Amino acid sequence: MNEQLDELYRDIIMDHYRNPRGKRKLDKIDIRNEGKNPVCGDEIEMQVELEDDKVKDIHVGCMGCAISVSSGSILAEMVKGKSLSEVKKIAETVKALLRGEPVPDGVDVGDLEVLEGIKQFPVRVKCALLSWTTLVDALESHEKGKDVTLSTTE
Amino acid sequence: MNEQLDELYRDIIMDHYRNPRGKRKLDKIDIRNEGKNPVCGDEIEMQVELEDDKVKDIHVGCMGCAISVSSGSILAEMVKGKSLSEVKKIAETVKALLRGEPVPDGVDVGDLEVLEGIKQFPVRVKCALLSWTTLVDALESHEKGKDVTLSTTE
Amino acid sequence: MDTITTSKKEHKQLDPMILRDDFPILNRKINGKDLIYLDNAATTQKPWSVIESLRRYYEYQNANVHRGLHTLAEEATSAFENTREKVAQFIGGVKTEEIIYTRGTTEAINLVAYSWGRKNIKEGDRIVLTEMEHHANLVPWIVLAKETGAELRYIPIDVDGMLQMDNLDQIIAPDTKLVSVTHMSNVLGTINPVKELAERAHAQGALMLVDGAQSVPHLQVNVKDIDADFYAFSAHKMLGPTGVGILYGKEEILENMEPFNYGGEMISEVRFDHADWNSLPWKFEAGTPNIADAVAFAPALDYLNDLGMEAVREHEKEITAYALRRLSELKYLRVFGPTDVKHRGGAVSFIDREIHPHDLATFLDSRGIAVRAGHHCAQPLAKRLGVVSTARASFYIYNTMEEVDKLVEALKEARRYFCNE
Amino acid sequence: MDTITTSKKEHKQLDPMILRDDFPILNRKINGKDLIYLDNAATTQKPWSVIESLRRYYEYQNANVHRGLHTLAEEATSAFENTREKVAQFIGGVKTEEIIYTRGTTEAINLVAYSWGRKNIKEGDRIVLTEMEHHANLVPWIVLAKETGAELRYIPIDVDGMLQMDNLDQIIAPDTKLVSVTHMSNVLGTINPVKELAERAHAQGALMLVDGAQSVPHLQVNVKDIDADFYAFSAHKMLGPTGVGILYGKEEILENMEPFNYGGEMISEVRFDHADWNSLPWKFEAGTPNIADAVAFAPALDYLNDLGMEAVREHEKEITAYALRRLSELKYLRVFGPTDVKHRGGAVSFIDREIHPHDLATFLDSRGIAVRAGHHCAQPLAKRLGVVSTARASFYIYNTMEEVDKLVEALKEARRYFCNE
Ligand SMILES: Cc1ncc(COP(=O)(O)O)c(C=O)c1O
Ligand SMILES: Cc1ncc(COP(=O)(O)O)c(C=O)c1O
Repeated sequence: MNEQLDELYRDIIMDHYRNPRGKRKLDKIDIRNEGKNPVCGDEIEMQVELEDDKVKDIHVGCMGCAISVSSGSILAEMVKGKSLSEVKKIAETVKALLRGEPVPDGVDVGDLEVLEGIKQFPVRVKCALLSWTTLVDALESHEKGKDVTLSTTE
Repeated sequence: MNEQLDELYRDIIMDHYRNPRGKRKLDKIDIRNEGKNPVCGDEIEMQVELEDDKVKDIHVGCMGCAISVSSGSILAEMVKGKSLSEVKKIAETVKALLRGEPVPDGVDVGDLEVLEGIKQFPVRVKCALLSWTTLVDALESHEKGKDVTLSTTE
Repeated sequence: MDTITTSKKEHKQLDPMILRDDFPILNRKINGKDLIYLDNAATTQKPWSVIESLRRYYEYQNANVHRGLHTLAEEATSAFENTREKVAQFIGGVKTEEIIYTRGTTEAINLVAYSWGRKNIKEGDRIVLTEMEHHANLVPWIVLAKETGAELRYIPIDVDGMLQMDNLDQIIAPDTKLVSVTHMSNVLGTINPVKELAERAHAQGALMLVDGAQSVPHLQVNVKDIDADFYAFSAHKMLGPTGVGILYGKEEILENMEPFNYGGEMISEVRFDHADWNSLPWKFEAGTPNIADAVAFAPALDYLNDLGMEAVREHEKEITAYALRRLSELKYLRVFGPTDVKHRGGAVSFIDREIHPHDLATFLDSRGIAVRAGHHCAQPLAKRLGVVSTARASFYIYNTMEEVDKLVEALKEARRYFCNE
Repeated sequence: MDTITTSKKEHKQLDPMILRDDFPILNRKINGKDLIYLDNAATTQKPWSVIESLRRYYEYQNANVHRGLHTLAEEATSAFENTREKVAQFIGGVKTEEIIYTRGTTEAINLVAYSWGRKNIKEGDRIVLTEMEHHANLVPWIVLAKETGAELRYIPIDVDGMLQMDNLDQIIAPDTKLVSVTHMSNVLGTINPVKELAERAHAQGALMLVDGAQSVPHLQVNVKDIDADFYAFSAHKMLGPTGVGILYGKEEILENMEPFNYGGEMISEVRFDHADWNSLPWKFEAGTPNIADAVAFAPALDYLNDLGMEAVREHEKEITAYALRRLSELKYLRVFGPTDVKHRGGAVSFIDREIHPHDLATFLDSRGIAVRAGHHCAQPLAKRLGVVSTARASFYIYNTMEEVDKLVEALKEARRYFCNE
C-alpha cells in the first residue's frame, strides 16, 4: 500500500507542499477570487495581475492539505503568461489526468503529471481541482465583466 | 383456518350483523355522539335517552364491518337501564375479552363472550371497540357537562 | 437472469412462474395456504438481490458518506451515488443533480410544498389537483392552501374513473401556479394524461408535479418527455427497500428553491449567524441519509431493467385484463376504474354489495390471499365513488393468472360463508 | 449472548475481543491491513443480529403497515410498533405516544423547528445553543431566527472544551423560548450538564431540546430524569440501520404541535378542503415509514441492553483514558476536549501541528485505520478552536487497547513519512 500512497504524495508534490510558489501577495490586483472546498474546509485566496488579458502575475494563498496546496503551487508556476483559453485547457488537462482520461492535445503536461497519482484517491480529486476552478471562474467572470467572489468544489 | 375464522364470525355475531339492534332512531335525545375508526372508515352514530342518569333507550347506527356492527348491536342490547359506571365496567370487560385478559368481577359476560374470538385478529379489535368508546365518551362528557361530538379509535 | 424469453415479436416477455423463485417471501404459508400477495400497490416484495445487497453493504462497506477520507467511506459514498445515477437513467436520462433522495413519495411532495410552495404560492393563486389523489398529494396542498389563502381546484373524474378533460381551461386557468396529479391512481388504476396536463399547466405558467408512486414501478416513465417539473416516487413500491424515495426536479427550479431540512451535508459553510447551502442535489439532503437502502435500491432497478419495463407493462396489462374479466363474472361485485387496460394499471378496487371490504379481506386472508381493504389513503375519492372503503387487489410481476383464479374462487366462497349462498 | 462476564463487583464488563465476532465487517482487510474502525461517531458497525433481522423481515414479513387486514401487514405492523416500545423503554420508560420515528437526528430536530418553532418562536425571542453544536442543531435555528427575527445566543466553551456555566443567567434570560444543546459533543467528546440546563430553561419558561445523537449510543440516558422536552437521536450511531431516528417529545407538547409532513397515515379524516390529524405518534409519521429498518433497530437495542449501558460506558471510559494518555505522548499533537473521562465520551479530535488532517487520514487509511478528518459538521466550533479541520478517532464497544496502540504507531509513522522525522 505504500506504493499507492507514494503515488499520491510524490516528491514533487511534497516539495510544492513544503515550498509553495506564488506565496507573495500582489501589489497590482486585477482580479481577486476565493475558493472553498466545503467538504474539506480547504480555502484558497487568489490574486491575479493581468497584461493584455494574460496572467502576468499570480498569488495563491492556500490553507489546506498537501494535495490542494501543491496543486495551487503548480498552478502558480504554470499559468504565468497564459490567456484564459490556455488556462482553461490546462485545467481540462488536470481534470483529465485526475480522472484517468486522455489529456487534450497541445498541452505540455510537464509538472502536471505528478497529479496523476491522485486518481486512486477519489475524495482527494476535489482538493487538486480547487485552485484550478477558482482561477477559471475568476478569469471567465472577468471576461464577461461580472464579479466573482467565491468558487467551490465539492 | 376456518376454525379461527369461525371463532371471529360466530353465529351470534352474524345474527347481530344481519339484524342489528338499536336501529330505530330516538325521539327524545339527551346525548348524541359520533364515532369513527379512521383506519377502517367505520362510522357510528349514537343517540341516548337518559332517565335518572341511566340509559333509558339507545340508537346505534353503524356503517361498518360485521365486527363493528355486531359489537354495536350487542351494546344496544346490553346497556339499557345501565348507569355510566356500569357501562364503563362492561366496556372494560369488552376490552379485557378482546385482549385475552381476565375480566373484571361482577359483570355478567353473557353475549359479550362471542367477542372473544376477535382477539386472534388484532386489527379487528378496534372495530369491536368503536361503539363502546363512543358511548363511554358520550356519557363521561355528559356527566362533566361537556359536549362531545366525535370519538375515534385507531 | 434467466427470467426472460424473447418472443417472436422481438419483444421481451416475462414469465412470473420463473421469476417467483427470486422472491423468497413467496414461499411463505399464510394460515396454511400458499401466500398469494395481491397488495403490491401498498408495497412490493423484494428479490434476493436486494436483500443480499443490504447484507453485503453492512458486512463490507458500511460507513457514513461524503465526508470520509477512509476506504469504507469512499466505497459507501460511491455505492450511494451509483444508485442516484441509475435512478437518473431509469426515468429518462436526467442529471444526477436533479435526483434527490427522500424517505418516499410523501416526503418528496412535502419537500416541494415546503421549499417551493411556501415561497411561490400566494393568496388567490390556484393549485389544481384531481379527485383521485392519494393523501400524499392532497393533504400538503390542503394545508398550504389554508396557510396562504390559495384556492384548490379538482379535475373531476367520469363514471369510468378517467379524468374529465373537457372543461380543463376553466380549471387550469391563468392564476394556476401548480398542477399536481397522480400518474396512476392507486385505487382506480387509471393512467392519467400527464404529458397533456403538463402542457396545459405550462401554457398558464404553472408548474407540473407528477405523483409517480404507482407509475414508475409499472410503466416506462420519461420525465423529460412528460416535461414534468417535479416527479416523485418510492423505492419500496418497485422491489426496493422501505425508507427511500426520489424527488426529481428540473435543475433550474431546484437551484432557485430554499432547502427543506437543515443540518449536515446540505451546507457549504456555517457560521454562528449564517449558513450557505451546498450544491445540488445535496442541498436537499440534510443529515445522514438512508445509505444502505439507497445502495440496495440499485439491484431493484437492475432487476426491472433486466426484465424491461415494456415487458413489465405487458404482463400487467394481461393479468389485469384477465382479472377484470373474471371479476365481472361475479355479478354481486362492483369493480371500479377504467375497463380498458390501455388506460389503466394493475390496481383493481371492488366491493361486494353485501360483504364489508374488511370482512372480505379477513376472509381472503384465511385463504392466504393478501388484499387491502379501506380508503387506500384517498378518502375524498372514496366519497366521490359513494363508498367508505373498497377491497383492492393489485398485481405485480410475480403474480399469475392462477392466482387471479384463486382470488375469484375465494370471493365466491366468501359469499357462501357470509351470505349463506 | 456470551459476550458478558460478571466481574467481582457484580458489575457487567464487556470484552471487545469476544463481541468483535458479532460484527462481520471487522474481518475486512483495508489496503491489506486489518480494518481498525475508529469512525464510530459518524456511524457504527452492525452486529449479525441486525443484519439478519433485515433479511428475515424481507423474507417473511414484508408488508406495508397500519392499514392492512392481512397476516403480513399485521406482522409487519406489530414488529414496527414493537421497536417503538423498546425505544420508549431504552430512554427511561416513556410512553410510546412520545416516540416518533424520523430519518435521523437531523430530521428530528427539523421536525421541532418546523412544527413547534414556527408556531412558538417570535421576533425578539431567544434561542440558546452552545458553541459546540453539530450543524444539525445549529442550521435549523439559524434559519428559524432569520425567518422570525429571533435572537440566537451561544453558551461559550472554556479551554478544556467544557461549557462555561458561570454566566448562564445572562444567556438563558427571560425571553428565552428554547434551549437546545448536545448531550455529548461529536468533536470534543464533552458531556454537557443537560439536566441542569433543562432546569434553567424551565425556570425561564423555555423548552429544552437535547441532541442525543452521541449520548444515547454511549450512556444510560433517562429523558424523564433530565426532564428534556425533546430528545433526538439516530439508530445508525448505535448499532442500528441507517435511515431511522427518534424524536422523543413530551406528550402534552406534541399534542399541541401541528404536524410536519402531511400525507397518508398521519390523518384521521380528509375531505377535499380539510383534513384532521391522527393521534400520537402517527400524527408526525406521514407516508410509508422506513419499516424494515425500524424493525431491525430492535435487535440493536437488545444488543446494547444485553451488554448493559453501564458496561458500554465503562469500556468507553477505559479506552478513551488510554487513548488520551497515549496521544499525549506525541508532543506534536494537539488534542481537544476534556482530559478527565468523567466529563467526556470517546470522540477524540486532534491535529498534528505539521500534517494536515486530510493527509493524516489518508495516511492512516493506508494502514487500515479509519478516522474522520474535517470539520465534523461543526464549523463554528472548529473556528472557535482556531482550526479548519481536525482528525477524529471515535471508539465503540468493539474497539480494543491494541487498536489504540496501532493508531499511535501509525501517527508516528506519518511523521516519518511527511516530515522526514
Ligand atoms: C452531535 C450530533 N448531532 C446530530 C448529528 C446528526 O445525526 P444524523 O446525521 O444521523 O441526522 C450527529 C451525527 O452526525 C451528531 O454527532
Ligand atoms: C398514488 C400514491 N401516491 C403517494 C403514495 C405515498 O407513497 P409513500 O407512502 O411511499 O410515501 C402512494 C402509496 O402509498 C400512492 O399510491
